[in-house]
Order: sequence, then C-alpha cells, then structure tokens
Amino acid sequence: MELDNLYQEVILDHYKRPQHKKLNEAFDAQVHHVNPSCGDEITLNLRLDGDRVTDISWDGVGCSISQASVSILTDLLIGKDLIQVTQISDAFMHLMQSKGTEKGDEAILEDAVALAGVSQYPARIKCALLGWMAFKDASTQALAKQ
Amino acid sequence: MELDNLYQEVILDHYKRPQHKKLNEAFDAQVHHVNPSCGDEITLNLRLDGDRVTDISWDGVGCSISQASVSILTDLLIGKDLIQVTQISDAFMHLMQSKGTEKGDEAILEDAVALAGVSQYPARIKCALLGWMAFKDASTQALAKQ
Amino acid sequence: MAFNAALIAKDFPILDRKIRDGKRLIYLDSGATSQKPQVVIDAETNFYRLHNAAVHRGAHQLAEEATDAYEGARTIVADFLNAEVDEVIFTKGATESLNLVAYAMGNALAGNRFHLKTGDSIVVTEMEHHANLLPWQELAARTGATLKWFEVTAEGRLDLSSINSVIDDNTKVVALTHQSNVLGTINPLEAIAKRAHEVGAVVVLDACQSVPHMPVDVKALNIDFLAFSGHKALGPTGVGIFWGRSNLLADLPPFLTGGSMIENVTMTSATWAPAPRKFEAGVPNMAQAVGLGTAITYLTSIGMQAIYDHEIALTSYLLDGLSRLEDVHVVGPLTTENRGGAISFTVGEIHPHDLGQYLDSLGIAVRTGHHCAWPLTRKLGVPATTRASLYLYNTKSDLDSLLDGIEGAKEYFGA
Amino acid sequence: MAFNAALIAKDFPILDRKIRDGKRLIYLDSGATSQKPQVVIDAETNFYRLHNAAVHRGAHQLAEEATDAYEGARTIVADFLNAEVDEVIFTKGATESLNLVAYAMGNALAGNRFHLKTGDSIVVTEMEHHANLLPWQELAARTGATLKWFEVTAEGRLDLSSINSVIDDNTKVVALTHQSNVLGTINPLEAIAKRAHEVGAVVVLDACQSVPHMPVDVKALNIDFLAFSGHKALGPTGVGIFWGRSNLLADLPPFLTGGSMIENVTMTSATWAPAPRKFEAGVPNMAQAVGLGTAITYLTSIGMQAIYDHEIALTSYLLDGLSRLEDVHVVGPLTTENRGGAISFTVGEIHPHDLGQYLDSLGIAVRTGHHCAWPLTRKLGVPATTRASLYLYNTKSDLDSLLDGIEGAKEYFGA
Ligand SMILES: Cc1ncc(COP(=O)(O)O)c(C=O)c1O
Ligand SMILES: Cc1ncc(COP(=O)(O)O)c(C=O)c1O
Repeated sequence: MELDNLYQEVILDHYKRPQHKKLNEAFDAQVHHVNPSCGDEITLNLRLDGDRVTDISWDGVGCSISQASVSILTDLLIGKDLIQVTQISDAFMHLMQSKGTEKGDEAILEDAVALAGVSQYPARIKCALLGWMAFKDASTQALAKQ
Repeated sequence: MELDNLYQEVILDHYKRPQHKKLNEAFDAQVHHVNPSCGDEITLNLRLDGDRVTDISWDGVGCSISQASVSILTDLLIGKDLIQVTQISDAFMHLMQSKGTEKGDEAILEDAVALAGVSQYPARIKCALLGWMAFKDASTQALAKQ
Repeated sequence: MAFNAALIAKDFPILDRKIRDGKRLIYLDSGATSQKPQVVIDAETNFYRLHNAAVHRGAHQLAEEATDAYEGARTIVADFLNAEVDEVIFTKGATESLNLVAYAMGNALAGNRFHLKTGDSIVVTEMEHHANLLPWQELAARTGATLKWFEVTAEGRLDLSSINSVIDDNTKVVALTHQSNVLGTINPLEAIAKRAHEVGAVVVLDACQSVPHMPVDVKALNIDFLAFSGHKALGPTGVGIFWGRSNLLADLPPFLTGGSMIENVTMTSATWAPAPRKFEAGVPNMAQAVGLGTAITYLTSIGMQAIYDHEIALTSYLLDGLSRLEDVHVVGPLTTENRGGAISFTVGEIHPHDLGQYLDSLGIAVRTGHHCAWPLTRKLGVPATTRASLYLYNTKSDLDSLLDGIEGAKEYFGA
Repeated sequence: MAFNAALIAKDFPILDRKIRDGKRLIYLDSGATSQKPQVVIDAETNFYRLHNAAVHRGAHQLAEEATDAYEGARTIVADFLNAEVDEVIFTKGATESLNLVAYAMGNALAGNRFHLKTGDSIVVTEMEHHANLLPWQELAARTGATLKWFEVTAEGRLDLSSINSVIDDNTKVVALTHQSNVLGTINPLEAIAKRAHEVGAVVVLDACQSVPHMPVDVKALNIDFLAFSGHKALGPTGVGIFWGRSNLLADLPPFLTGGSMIENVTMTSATWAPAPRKFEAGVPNMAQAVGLGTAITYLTSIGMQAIYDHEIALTSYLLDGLSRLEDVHVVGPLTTENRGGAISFTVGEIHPHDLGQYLDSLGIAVRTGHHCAWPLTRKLGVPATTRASLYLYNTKSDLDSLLDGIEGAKEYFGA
C-alpha cells in the first residue's frame, strides 16, 4: 500500500510512545507553535549548555506525523552541539523538500529517515516541520539570552 | 445599412437643429442630469401652469441620440397637460424597452417614433432617456412646489 | 422524474477522475468547494470565446452582449433568492460579501442608520466561520462597538435562552450563519430575526452552507443582508453574492471605490451610482458571474427541494451508519431535524489528519481540521474533526465507502 | 522568430467572430479588457475538470493538486515581475488591489509606519483612473490626511515643476499610474520614486496599462506596491495582482479578514498569518489565478519587449495616420516617446458615442466616454473621447480599417 511509505513502522511507534513528551520545568527557552491550517499545537522547552543541547521536552496535540517528528527530533538532537544540530536540521529540511526523490542519510538523520515519505504529501510537510520550527525558534531565543 | 435604423433622418435633423436648446431664465424647476458612463450632461428648465407644461428649455452636451431625444421631447410635451405627458412618457419608455419589436404609435409619439431603433442598442437606451429622466425629475420638483 | 444522483454525477467531469492508484474519486468535501457540471465550465468558456468585453462601458456589440450576459446572470440570481434585481451584487465570494457589509457600516458617518459607536453592540454566534466573525471583530475594534455572541450547546445548537439580553436595545447588527459548516446545524432564524427587528437591528445571514443546499427565499426569511459563495453552489471560483434589501442598500455607504460605481467625480470628491452599481467597482468578474447564473439554472432545473430531500436522506443514512461504529463520535445534531449534510466526527484517538490521509488513499476526499471555525471546535473540546459534506452528486454507495474506510483506518492505526 | 501579430491572433478564438452583418471583428478595446488565448481558457477548464478543490485546506489529493497549481501560478507571477514569491497576492482585480492598500493603511494604528493622520498627505495625479483616485479620496476623508496631486499639461504629461512642494515631508503615499489609460503617457517614475523615498513616502504604482504591455521589473522601478488586473493581460476575469515589498507587507495590516489568513482565532481576537496569506482571506479565485499564470507564461513565451516594440510600431503608424485626417485631434502625446498604445482622439463635432457606434457597425470595437478618468477629461476640456487601445494581436490592417472608418463617419454624420 502506497500509504505505508508515509506511515512507516518507526513513525507509528514514536506516535504511540512519544519520547520526552513531558515538559521539563527547567529550561532556557519555551516556545508555543501552532499549525493554523489544522490546529495542531506544540509547546517546547529547551536547555542549552554553551553550544550543546542538554535537554528538549515538549507537550502538544497533533497528528501522527507531527508527534512522531518531534519525538524523533528530541532523540536526535539532545546531546548534540549547535554545529551538528544545524547539519541535521538542514539535512531534514532538504529531505522534506525532496518530493519523494531522496531517502535521507541514515548516518545523519537516524530514525528521521522514516519521514522521507512525507515529502510526497505536500499538505503534510508542515506537520513534520512543526516541531523543527519550534526547536529553531527556541534555540534562537536561548542563544540570544546567553 | 443597419445603422440607419438607429440614425434616422429625423434624429440627425434634431441633432443638428435642436429645439428649445437655450435656457429660459424663468422656470419652476431646474435640474441637472448626467450619464455617468459617458459623461453626457443636461440642464433642463421647466415651467408649469397648473397641470400644463408651458415651457421646457435646456442646454447640454451629448451624442446625437441624447440631444435629438430631448429636442423631440420639448416639441412633444410643451403645451400638454400632465395626463397627456404621462401617457406619452409611458409610451416612450415602453418603446425603448421593446428590443426592436415595436415601431411606436406615431399618433402619440410623433417624431419620437424615429428613436424606435435605439431599443436595439442597449447601451444607447440611456442616451435616449437622459432628457426624459431629467424632465420627470423636474416635473416632480415643480409639482412639489405648487 | 425521480432524483438520480448517479445520473447527476455524470454531468460532473471531475467525478470520472481516478485518485491515487486508480481509485474512483469519492468527493465528500463539497462544504469546502463543490464540483462543477460541464454546463458551468462551458458557460465560462463560451463567454471568453464569443462575448468577452468590459460590461457597461463599450458602445460596441461585444460590450452589449457581455452586458446582457452579466445582467442576465443577476436576474437569475435574483429570481432564485426571490429578491429584486437591483438588490443582487456580485462579489468575489462570501468572504468579500461579509467584509463588504462590515466595512461599509464602518464607513457610515454619524446620522447614517448604519453608523456604529461605543455603546452599540454587534451580535454573532460561537459557531461562525472565521469569515463571519473576524470582519465583525475588526468592525467592533474600529468603531468602539462591543462584540457579543450566542453560545453553542453541547448538542451543537444555539443557546437562545438569554436572547433578550444578548440582543438588546444597543444591538445594531446580528450576523449569523444559516447552517453551520462544522455541525450541520440549521439555525432558528425566525426568533432571531424577530428579536433583532424589535430592537431595530439588521440581520446579516451567512448563507454559504444553505443557499447551495435548500430553497432560500430572502423575503420569507425576514433577513436584511445575505452572503454566499458561487464556488460552493456548482459555480466558478472567484464569484459570490451579496444581497441586501433595496432600502438598506440605498443608505449603506460603498465599500470598494473605483470605476463604474460613480455618478460624478472631481479631484476632491465623488458621488455614487445607485445599487447594485454602487457596490461593484471595477471591471467585474464577468465570466464567473455568467457561470454562476448557469449553475443556478442547473440547480433550479433539478429543484432545490429535491436536492435538500436527497441530502437529508443521505445525512440520515450516514448518521445511522456512524452511530453503529465503535469509537465514532459525531460533533453536532444526531438527527436530521434542522440540520443539513455537513457531518463532523472524531474516531477514537486517530487524529483527523491521519484519518483524512487514510481515506484519501482510498479515493475518499474529506476535510480535517478546525474548518475555519476555531472558537467553535475549541468550545466543543475537539481541536480538530473530520468532516464529510454532501451534495447532489453523492450516493449511498459513497457513504458505504466512507464507513468502510473508517473501519479500515481503525485497523491501520491500531486504534 | 519574427513577431507575427496575424499568427498570434489565431490563438484567440474570439477574433474569428463576425460582428453585425458578418463583419470581421477588429478589436481595439484591449485597454478596457483583453481577449484570451485558447491556452488560458483551457487552463481554467482543466482546473475545473481535473483538480478543483479548496487550496491549503484539504488532506486529499485534489486539494494537493489544486494547491500546487495555485501556488505555481504565484511563482510564475513573481518571476514575471522580478518579485519574491511571498510578495505576490491574488486579488479580484486592480480595483481591489488599490482598495486593499488604501484600506489596509486606514487600518494601521498609531505607531504603525502606515498610520495616517491630519497633517499627512497623500499624493496622486490628475491622470488617475477612478480606481486609483477614489480609494485615496476616501482614505484621506477617513484619516484627516490631505489629498494633493500633480497636474497634467496640455501635452498630456505630468507637470513635475513643483515636485518638491507636491511631495514634501508630510507625504506618506504617492499613488500614480505607470501608463495613462486615456493618454497613453508613460510617467517618469524615477524622479518621483526618488523624491518620495527621500521624504519617507511609499510609492503605489497602478500598473494596469503597463504590466500587460511592456517589461516591468518591480525591483528596477524602485517602487513599493503595484497593482494590475489579469483580464487586461490575457488572463481570466475576476483576478488581479497586488504586489508589495516583503518588509512592507509585514507591517501592513490586513484588509479582508476571514478563513486561511489567520494564525490564531478566539471569539474576541485574532492574529494573522504572514504574507501572502494575510492578504488572501477565503477560498481564493483558484481557477482564475491558474489562468493568469498561463496567460503570463504565454506572454513570456512571446516576449514582453517584442510585444512592446510591436505596440510602439503600431502606435506610431496610427498617430501618423490620424495626423493626416482633417478635424482629428489626438488627446495625449503625439510621438511614441514615453507613451504606449492607448490613443484617444476627437473627430470634429462628432460625439464619441456616435463615432463608436458607427465604427461598431463596421466591426471595429473602440471605447468612448471619459474612460473612468473624468477629472482628466474635464481638465483637458473634452468631456468624452474615442479611444483605440492596442495589443499584441492587432495589425496595421486593423488600423487602416479604423482610419477608413473615421473618414466614413465624418461623411455619415455630415461633419
Ligand atoms: C489605469 C487603470 N487603472 C485601474 C483600472 C481598474 O482595473 P479593474 O477595473 O480591472 O479593476 C483600469 C482599468 O479599468 C485602468 O486602465
Ligand atoms: C459558513 C461559511 N461561511 C463563510 C465561508 C467563506 O466562504 P469563501 O471562503 O468562499 O469566501 C464558508 C466557506 O469557506 C463557510 O462554510
């Protein structure tokens, strides 16, 4: 079934057992993002230690794609420094815009390659990006405070 | 030539030698009407004696149809009482809306039957009616003063 | 002639299309936009191929023909609504129509009956589409008037229990939807219009979800202004209707200004032509107006009562089917009493976006989200729903596919 | 490939039509509205037959395709104008675009750079179309700002001799036409934009008569906002463009409010999506936007410079021909220097309405009247003129017919 390209096992797993989905009260930046076309919402807390991501926690409502994407993001980015983070984010953006022509580099993106199929469904790309946009916003804010 | 239905001799004659085209300073009502789609303008002065039209005079700029129509109107309506005026105006309105299916009753409309062809040119009906609308407005105003 | 939706569907070329891997298109999203019969597509095409010219402006034959076609469409719309011809104004859609009346009221100076000021109130409802909420929020902010609203009950009905305090002597406008695009609820206009007129307020009806689906007679409804979109009524995109009582249109200031709506213009001032011209600045959406006229002629030839009856039968069938599925919760009235064919629901823990995507993979087009009525979905505690919305070309077999699809999704997502 | 207008004309089905008693249609009224090539008609038709759905709103395949087509058209327009994609806003026409910017400025509160108040001024010109005059008159009346204008010389040029006092430190907006729809005059934007920016004012360009006829690069022109209508550029009726610099669009408040232009909505307040969404409330004129994209692709394939050169050659030919006729008086520049193919004239004592009617009987479509620029025609002392306006499908033979027709009219009306 074509749909399985979109809903890979990994995604449904993250959806059912989301990682770091419990707001940590200690944070350097907190952001709230909304997808106005569907009403999905996310609150994301970020902790930075210098240029290293020490914690990401979140809460929100949304579809499997948006929930899985942010869950995967937390696994991927916690512990990385900002250079690595930029590399990973850029690779993810690139994958989302690939219209199904790319599979993603598993060495960089790990579980996030499971989201490759989203790039074939233009209306869903915003779902997959909700958490990433929130993270980007939070990291800008946290850096500004340093 | 089909166009001759529109531009009858009588119309071009009235256009070149318009009747009562010189404002009489004595009037019971003066009105100024404009055709906003082409910029044609008319000023019309009316004198009533009881329910009888004793004088109509006018000035204005406009196309042959609008100028001839008001010229014909003055010839037709001066001297008539308001019951006759209504009968003539109604007959003229009816003729204008006839889409070329009627010729007009010469006993009532006299020279105005020459405007029958106008009813086939929807954009020109407003030209033919400019003077008639001005007259209607003026007679309402003059009556209100009595 | 019995109503035959399958036969009607043949008039709509898009319904022949295949979706995803060759699936039949099952279009259940007519509440967002309807599909177009070939006659409507042809009407626009013929306008461009044969009669295209700027209306009201040229002394040439094409301009005459274009004007005839355009004004002919106005007459068709007027007859359809039981309105006077000069009361019908072409806009680009319901959103513009509603903004038109709100902005025009904002343009009314002191002394004009539409002038609003601090102390006045504007009444809406909690079930309004953003298009019939935001223009009033903005008007209230601009004029100092207060925005008030009728709440929605858990059953998806307007709570009219305090109608006399919601609509009071300060109320100048009551703006509400005829049929909710989320709940399907058809609102009790009679009581509201009566109370509004008692206090001297005007009633603005958002008829986006009613005019395409049932007989609507503006005189019988006792309303003052009405808006709907052509694209939801088998018509082209880019055209809508604003209707107003002629005595009110005479007092209402214009909204958009420009060519063709004037009586006289100097560098410093202008005067306006009478309605409908006063509200139609610029070269109009002529081909679209003509297409809408054709759409309405098509609807009339089938009969609005017959269309309504068909949709009610389908709605009843779908509500029934949904009630038999586990974990499915319909948001809105559960019977067809005073409700139309917009049916929103949730399915267990499956997010509407995921459900919609699954149904799409079967060729079934539904809409998911807050349906541009975010305050309503928030109030009902469901940030998003899935909506099936029905029209004359839908059949019971479409609904069977939907019901099967929902069961399939439950399995697929392991819910 | 040499420019071949006769071959191009074959792409336009209406140009095959017969007028009055079987006369060939000679269409010289493109300044009012242009004709449509078959590819544009097909683009709208195909949208309805294959991809019709509400954009940005559905999770289903049709909605994806419709969104692709609609956003694709936006990219085409952006490339055409040398603009950024998010700077291009679809409206229903230039009249709406110009009202949009005027109303949006009226919505700006104190503190916003677009806020206007007593003491501020808005500058227009005496040659504006009503669509670029009345919205500013109204804005001035609403805000207390003063309306000022550049006068027009007897030669039909802007009198810029007192530019530094017309545009002064109080000026907030300078709104003017790129090419006059009556005179054909192309205005000297460089000097005006320079002076406007010097005092911190924004420049709003009415490009209705330039974008369809010559290369227009919004960056090179150094302007801030631009408006044009699709229907004058081979596109469908019911669609236009509003362009603005992205930093300015970020500050400009919205105009129409409703669905799809929001970020968040509660019963009492709302926040807005970024441009272009902020300015596109409601289900858009999707099929028309797609048609406009196709029109622009068609224009680009021929080349805007080639179209301009062709029109200039025709203009020169017509000005020449008219100058040889007795009693014919051209209103506007007599050479092709900084002028385009809108050529207005009077013929002795023959009223333009009568001349237009006579030409129509020969199959020649021109426009007569004040051309929605009444203050201009009044200023020039000609209450009405006859206008021939040219486009890519016109030929010298069309102009020969016009010249012969004028001679015929003189005889017919005994002038
Ligand atoms: C110079 C100019 N500005 C504005 C307009 C208004 O355009 P529209 O009527 O398409 O909105 C026109 C054409 O009518 C025009 O020629
Ligand atoms: C109830 C209701 N009101 C208003 C609108 C707005 O209509 P449009 O987007 O066509 O302007 C819609 C549809 O989107 C609707 O369903």
